[in-house]
Amino acid sequence: MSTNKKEKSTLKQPEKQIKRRNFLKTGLQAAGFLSLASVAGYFGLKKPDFEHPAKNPYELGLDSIGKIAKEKFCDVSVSMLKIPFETSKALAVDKDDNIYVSGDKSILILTKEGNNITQFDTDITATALAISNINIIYAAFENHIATYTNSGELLKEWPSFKKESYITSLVINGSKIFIADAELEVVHEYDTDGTYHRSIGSKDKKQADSFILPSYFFDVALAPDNTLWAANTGKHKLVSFNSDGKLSTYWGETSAAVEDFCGCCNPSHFAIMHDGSFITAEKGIVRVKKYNSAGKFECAIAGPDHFETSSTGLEIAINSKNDILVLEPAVRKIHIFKI
Amino acid sequence: MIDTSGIKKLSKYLAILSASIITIVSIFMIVNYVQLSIHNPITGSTIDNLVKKLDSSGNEQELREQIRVVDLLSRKAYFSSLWQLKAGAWILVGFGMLLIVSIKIYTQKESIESVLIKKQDSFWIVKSKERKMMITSVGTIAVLAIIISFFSNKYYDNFNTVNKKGSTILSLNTSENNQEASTALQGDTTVKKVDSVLVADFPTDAEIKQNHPSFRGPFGQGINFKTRLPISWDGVSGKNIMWKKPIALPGLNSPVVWGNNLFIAGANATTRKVFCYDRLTGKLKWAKDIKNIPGSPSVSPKVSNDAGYSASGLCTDGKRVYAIFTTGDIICLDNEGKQVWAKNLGVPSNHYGYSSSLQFYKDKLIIQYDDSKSCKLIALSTRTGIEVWKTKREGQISWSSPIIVPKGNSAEIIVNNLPYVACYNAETGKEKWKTSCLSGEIGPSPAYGNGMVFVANEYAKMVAIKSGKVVWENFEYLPDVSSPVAYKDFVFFTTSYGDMVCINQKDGAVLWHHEFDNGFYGSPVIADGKLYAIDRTGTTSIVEAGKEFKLKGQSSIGEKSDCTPAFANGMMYIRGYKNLYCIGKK
Amino acid sequence: MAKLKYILSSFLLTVIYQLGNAQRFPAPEFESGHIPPKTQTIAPRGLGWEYLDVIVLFLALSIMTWFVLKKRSRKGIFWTSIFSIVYFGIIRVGCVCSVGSIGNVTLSLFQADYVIPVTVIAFFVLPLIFTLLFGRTFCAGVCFMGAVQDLVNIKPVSLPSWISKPLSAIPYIYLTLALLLAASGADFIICRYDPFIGFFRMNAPFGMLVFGAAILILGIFVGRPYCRFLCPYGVLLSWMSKISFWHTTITPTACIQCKLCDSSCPIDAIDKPVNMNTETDGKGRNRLISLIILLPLFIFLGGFLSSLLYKPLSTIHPTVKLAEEIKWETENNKKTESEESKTFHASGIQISQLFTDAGHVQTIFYAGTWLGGSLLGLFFGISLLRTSVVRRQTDYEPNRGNCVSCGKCYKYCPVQKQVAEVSPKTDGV
Amino acid sequence: MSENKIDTTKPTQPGKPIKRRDFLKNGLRAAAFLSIASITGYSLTKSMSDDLVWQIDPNKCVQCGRCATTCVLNISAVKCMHIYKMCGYCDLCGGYFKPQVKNLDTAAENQLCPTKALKRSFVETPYYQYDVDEELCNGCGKCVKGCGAFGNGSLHLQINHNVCKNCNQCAISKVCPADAIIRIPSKKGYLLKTGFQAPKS
Repeated sequence: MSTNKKEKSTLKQPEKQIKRRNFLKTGLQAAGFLSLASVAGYFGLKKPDFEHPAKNPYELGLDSIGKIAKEKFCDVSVSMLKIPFETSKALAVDKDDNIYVSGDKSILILTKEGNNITQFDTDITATALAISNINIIYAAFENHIATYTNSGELLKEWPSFKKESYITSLVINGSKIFIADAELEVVHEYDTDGTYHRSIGSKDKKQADSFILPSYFFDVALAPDNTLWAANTGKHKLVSFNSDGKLSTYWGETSAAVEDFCGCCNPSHFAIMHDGSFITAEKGIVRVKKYNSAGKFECAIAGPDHFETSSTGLEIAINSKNDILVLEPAVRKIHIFKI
Repeated sequence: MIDTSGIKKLSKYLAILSASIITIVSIFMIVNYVQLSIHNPITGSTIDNLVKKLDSSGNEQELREQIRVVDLLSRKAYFSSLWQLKAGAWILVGFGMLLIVSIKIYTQKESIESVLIKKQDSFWIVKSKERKMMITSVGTIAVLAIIISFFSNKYYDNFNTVNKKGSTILSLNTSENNQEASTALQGDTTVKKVDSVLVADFPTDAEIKQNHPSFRGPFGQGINFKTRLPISWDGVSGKNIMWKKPIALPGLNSPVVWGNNLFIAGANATTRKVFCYDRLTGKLKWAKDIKNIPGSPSVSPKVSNDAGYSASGLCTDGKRVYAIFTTGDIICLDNEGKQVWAKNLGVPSNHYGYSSSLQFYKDKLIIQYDDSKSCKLIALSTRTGIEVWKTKREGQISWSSPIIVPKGNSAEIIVNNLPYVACYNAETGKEKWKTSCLSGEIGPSPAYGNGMVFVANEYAKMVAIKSGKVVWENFEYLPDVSSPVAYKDFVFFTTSYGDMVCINQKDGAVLWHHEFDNGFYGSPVIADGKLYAIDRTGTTSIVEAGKEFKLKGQSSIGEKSDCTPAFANGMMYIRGYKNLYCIGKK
Repeated sequence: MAKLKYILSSFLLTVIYQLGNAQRFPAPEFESGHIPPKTQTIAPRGLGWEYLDVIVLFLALSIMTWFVLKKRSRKGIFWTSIFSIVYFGIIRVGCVCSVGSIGNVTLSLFQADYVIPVTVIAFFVLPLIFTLLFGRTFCAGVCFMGAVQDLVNIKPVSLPSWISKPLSAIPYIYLTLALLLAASGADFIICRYDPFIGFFRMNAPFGMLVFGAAILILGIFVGRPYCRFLCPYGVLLSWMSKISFWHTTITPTACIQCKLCDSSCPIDAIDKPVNMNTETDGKGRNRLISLIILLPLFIFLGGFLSSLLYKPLSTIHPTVKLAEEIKWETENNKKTESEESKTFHASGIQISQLFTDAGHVQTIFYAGTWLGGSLLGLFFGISLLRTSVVRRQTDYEPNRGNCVSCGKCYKYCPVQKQVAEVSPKTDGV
Repeated sequence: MSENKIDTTKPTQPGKPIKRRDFLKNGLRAAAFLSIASITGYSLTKSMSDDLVWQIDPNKCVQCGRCATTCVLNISAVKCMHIYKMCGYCDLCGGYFKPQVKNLDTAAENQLCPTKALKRSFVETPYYQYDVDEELCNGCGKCVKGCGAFGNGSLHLQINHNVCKNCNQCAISKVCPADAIIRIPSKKGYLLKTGFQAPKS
C-alpha cells in the first residue's frame, strides 16, 4: 500500500520553536523512562521479607494465656496407660489400686499396671463410678444407679431418679453415698442400700449454697476428714458441706491466671489427696493443678501442652499411693502423675 | 455583552474560591489520614500498657479512671476522624462540581472561528517520530523486563511442574525439609503433636482418604470416599473411556492412585516392572525394571495362572510407592521412579504364588508374609526399609491382605490366616486378640465396620467379631476369592459363582442375594455410596449399597479382568488383562 | 487449589469441631422467661436491581446511539452521560461495570467452579455488540468512567502523536495482564485498580484516591487519559469499532475541507486528509518489507521476555505467595509469625501438597506469559507496520479505532450548522 | 487481532480493491460476531440467574483482623454477628472481657472490644446477654477470637449486605489468610453459623 514518490515540501518552523519542542520532548521521554524504571525497580529489587510480617493490630494475645511459667510446675513423674475405648467417661480406683474405667457401653477393670482384669458390657456408658470398700461397683447411668460385683454381675438396679436427672459423680462415705446430679443441680445423699436422705444445694439461685452448673460438669469428692466437697463450676468455686448438708466453706477465684479458674464450668473435675490437698482439672485451657487443703495454689501438674487442646472431662482419681490418675478420653489414655 | 462578561467574572471568582477550598480541605483530609494511619487510637497500645500496669499493681482506682478517660478519648478521636473524612469527601465533591461548572462557563468561547489551526509536521515526519518513540519505549520496557527477571528470580522459588530443572530437586528436598521444619517449628509442644498435627513424613488420614493408596482403597477396607463417579461406559465403543493403555507386563494387582500418579506392577517369570502413569492423560511417566536386588532368585518360583507373578497390590504414601513380588522382592521407589530402597524378604514357598497386598500405617510399611513354612507380619520403615517390628503368627498360609483400622493416634492391623483372625497394634506389632474361626485356603481379606471385624471363607463360615469375641456366624453364602466389604449396617461380598450377597451387620441375616451370570474374582468396593463389582468378563455391576438389591447399572470394558477398580474424583481405573482403562464422564 | 481451600480452617474452630459440635456452654433455660432475640440480618440485596441495571444499560446505549448517529446532538450525548454518571456511578456505585466484567467472564472461562451471573455477562456483551454495530457509543458516555473524564476535560490540549501512540500501548499490556491474572484466579486487577470507583463510594484506599485524583486533574487538560492510555475494555471496543457497520462522522453530508474541526477533538482521534505519494523513494517499501520479515521475531521476543517475568508475576497469586513463605520457613527452619503461615500450619496440609498446587499455578503463569507476551509482540509489530503505511484520505474523518463518538466535533462543522438550519431533522448516516 | 491491519477509511479508489476490502471487512465482522457469541455462549453455560454476594465462611475465619484494616470502606462492612441460640449467656464472657480480667464489670479496662461495640446486659443469675452495636463494630474480630477460645463461638464475623458495596473484587478476599471470604448466590443471604443442640434437656 505504501508508495515511494517524492515528498511534498513541509513547512519549516522557526529555530526557537524546534528547540523548545525538542527540549520538551526529551524531558517527557526522560520522565516516562524514569517512571518505568522506578516501577521496574520496585518489582525487580523488592525482596520478599518473611522475617517481619505485618502484625495484626487487633491481635488478642491468646498464646500467652495457656502458657504456665516453668517455675510454677511441681516436679512430677509421668507414666501412661492406654485404654481401648473410643469414648470413655468415668474413672475410679479401689483400695487395691485397681483401675475402673467406663466407656463404649462397658466397664473395664485394670490392674494398676494396666493389665486387663475383666470387662463387662452395660446398656449405656456409665457416667460415674464409685467403688465401695468391699469392692462393689456403684455405676451411675445418667438417671439411675446400678451396683455390680467386680466380676461384673449385676447386683441391684436402683429405681431411677427424675427422668431428666444426669448423674456426673459418685462418692461413698461409709454407709452413705453422695450423688451429684448436674441436671437438678443438687447432690443427693443416699444410703448405700438406696434409701434417700436429703438433697444438698438449694434451688433458690440467690442462695450461697445453690449450684450453678451451665453444663454437665459437676464433681464431688470426700476430704480425709469425710467432709463433702463439690465443684460449683458456674461460680468457679469448690464448696464444702458439713455433715447436716449446710454450706461450710468454699474457695476459688475467677480469672485466666494459673492460680484461678476460668472459662466454662471449671474445675470440671477434682479429687482430694490423703493430705487433704486438692487436684483440679480444667477444660478450655486444659490443665491439672494442685492446691493445698486451704485452697491455696501450690503448683501446676500438667499444662495445655500435655493434653489435646480439645480434651474435656479429665476425670481424676487418687490411689492409695497418692498417685494422680487423669483420664484423657480424647487420646484414650490414663496419665499417671507421681508427685 | 456586558451581561455575559458579568457572569464570566462571577464564574471566575467562583472557580478560584472553590479551587482554594478544595485544596484546603484536601490538605486537611490528607493530614487527617496520615495521623490515622500513623497512630490509630483504636489499635494503639496505650491502653494495653495501662491495663498491664493495673494487673501488676493490684487495684489502683485512679489508674482505672485514667484508663477509662484514655479509652473514651481514643474512641472519640477515632470516630470523629472517620466522620471528618466522610464530610471532607462530600465537600470535595460539591466544590469539585462547582469548580468544573464555573470554569466551563469561564472558558466558554464566543465563537468557534477563534479556533486556530496549528501548523503540523508532514505525515511522514510524524510517523517516523512515532516509530522512534515506540521502538525506544518498547526497548526500555524489554530491558527493564530483563533486569527485573534477573533480580527477582533470585528471590522467588520455582514450584513450576513444567520447568523440569526445578521440580525434581524440589520434590526430593521437601520431604526432608518438612520434617526438620515441622519439628523445628514445634517449640514446646509435645512429640504427639509433631506427627499428628504438623506435617511429618507420612500423610494424614484425611489425605489417605482423598486418594486411593492401596489395594481396595484407603486402609484396604474397600470403601472409597470419591464422588461423581461414572455409572455407565463401554470399553468397545469407547463410551466414557477417557483413555486406554496397553500394559506391558501381566499382573493381577490393582492400580493405586495418589495425586496425579497411578501405579501398577507387572511381572513374568524373569522380569518385574513397576509402571507409573499420569492418571489424567494416561501417559506412561516411567517404568522401573526391578532387578539386581540382593537375595533375589534368578527365576521366580512357579505360580498358578490364577495368581500370576504379580498379584500383590502396591501401595503408595504420596511420596513413595512400594511393590512386592512372588520372588519376595520388595522395592520402594520415589515418584520419579528412582529406587529409594529394595530388599528380598526370602523367597516365599507358596503353591499358588505369594499374593498378599501391601499396606502402610504412618511411616511403617505393613507386609503380611505368609508361606507354607511360617506366617509373619512385618513392618518396615517406609523411608529406609529397615525392619521396625516383626511378629510371628500362629496358623498356616493365606492369600489374603491386611487391613488397617485407624484408632485415633494409633491403629490396628487385622489379618487372616488359617484358621485365625488376629488383630495387631500397628505401632508395636503386639497381638491384641486372635480368634480361630476359618478353614480352607484363605483368600478373602477381612472387612471392618462399626467396631466389628467380618471374615469369611469358602468351606468355613462368615463370622462377625467384636474385640476378639464372636458376635454371630453365618453359613449361607461364602466368598472364596474376593473380599467382603462392610458399609453402614451391611456386609457385602461376591463369589466366584456369581453370587452377590448383602448381610445385616447386626445379626448376620442375609438381607438380599442376587445371582449374576459370571463369577467374581475382583473384590467389590464401595464408592460414592454404591457397590462396584467387576466380574471375570470385565463387566462391572453397580449396585446401590442398601438394604434392597437395586442394580444401578452394568458396564463392560470388553476385556477380562480380575482386578479391583481404583477411584479418583469423577474417575475410575480398571485394570484388564491387557489394558489399563480410565473411565470418566466425557 | 480447591483442596487447599477447603482444608484451610481456623485452629480455634477446629478445636470446637473436635468437640464434635458439643457446645461448651449449653443454652440456658431462663426462669424469668426471657426470650433470646433472633440474630439480626438485613435482607440480602434484591435481584431486581441487577436486572434493572441491564435494562438501563441497554436503553442508555440505544439512546446514546440515537443521539450520536441520528440526532447528531452533542447536548443529548452530554445529558445521557450525566444520567449514566448519576445512575451507574452515584446510585449503583459502579459495580459491576462493563470494564470490570472482563475479569468475571475470563474467570468463568478458565475456572471450572466459578458460576457467573447472567447480568455480568450482559454487561460484558452489550457494549461490544453495540460498538460492533455503531462504533464506540458506549464510551461516548454510557460508561460512567468515560463520562466523568469528559466532564472534567475543560481545557483540552492535543498531545503530539509521538507521545500518545506509545502510551496507547499500555492498555494492551494492562489487558493481557488482567486476563492472565483473572484466568489464574489470582485477582481482578481491573476492578481493584479502578481509579474512579473510590469517588462514587466516597471511600477508598488512600493510594487509589490519589491515583484517581491525579487522573482527573490530568483529565482537565488531556482528554480522557484513562480511556486512551489505560482502559483494557477500550482495546476490545476499538477492535469492534474499527469494523463497525456504522460509525459517526464529523460532517452530516460532505466534507468541505474547511479545516475547522482540525483541532476540535479532545482526544486527537480525527484523521487528517493525506494524499499519498509523499515518502521519499524506496525507504518506505524497504522498511515495510523488513518489518514484515521481523514480525515473527517480535512475536517470539515478546513471548520470551514476558515469560522471564512469570515467577514474580505468579507471586501475586495467594497460593504461590504462601508457598514462597513456607519454602522460606523450611529452608531457614523457623516460623514466620504471619497469619498465613499460622493458618497453614494449623490446617495440617502437607507442605508438598501446597508446593504442587503452587506449581500448577506457576505453570499457568508460565504458559500465560508466553502467550500474552507473544500477542503483545504481534501488536507492537503491527503498529510499527502501520506507521509505515499510508492511506489516501481526502476528508477529515474520525479515526474509527480511537473515536469515542463524543460528538464534540459536530459543532465545529459548518455543514452541520447549515443542515441544521435548513432542516432540523438531520440525517447522520 | 489482525483487525488492526485493516484499512478503515471510506474506500475511494475505483474497482477491485474496494470489493476486496469490503469482503475482508465483512469476514472480520462475522469473525467478531462469532467470537463474541462463542464466549457469551460458553460463559452462559456456567451462568446463573442469581447474583453473587461476598460472605465469610465462619468455619474458616481465623480473625486475623484484616477485615477491619483492608475493607475499602473506612469502617469495614464486616460486622460481628451474634448467633444468640449458640450463646451460653456466661457471666465471664471470653468475647466481652479481656482474658486476664479480674472483676467482671463493664468498666473500660475490662472490655475487649476496642470500639466498645459489644454491649452486655443482665438477664438473671448467672446469665448475661451480649449484643453487637453494628454502628460501632469495625469487624476486628477480637471478640470472635475470645468467644471461640473460651466460649461457644456464638460470635462470628460476617459481611453485612447493607453496608457492603459488593465490589466485584472484594479487597479483603485477597488478603484473607484462610480463603474464608467467598462469593455465594445472593438468595442464600447470610452464611451464619448454625447453633448446635444443647446437651441439657
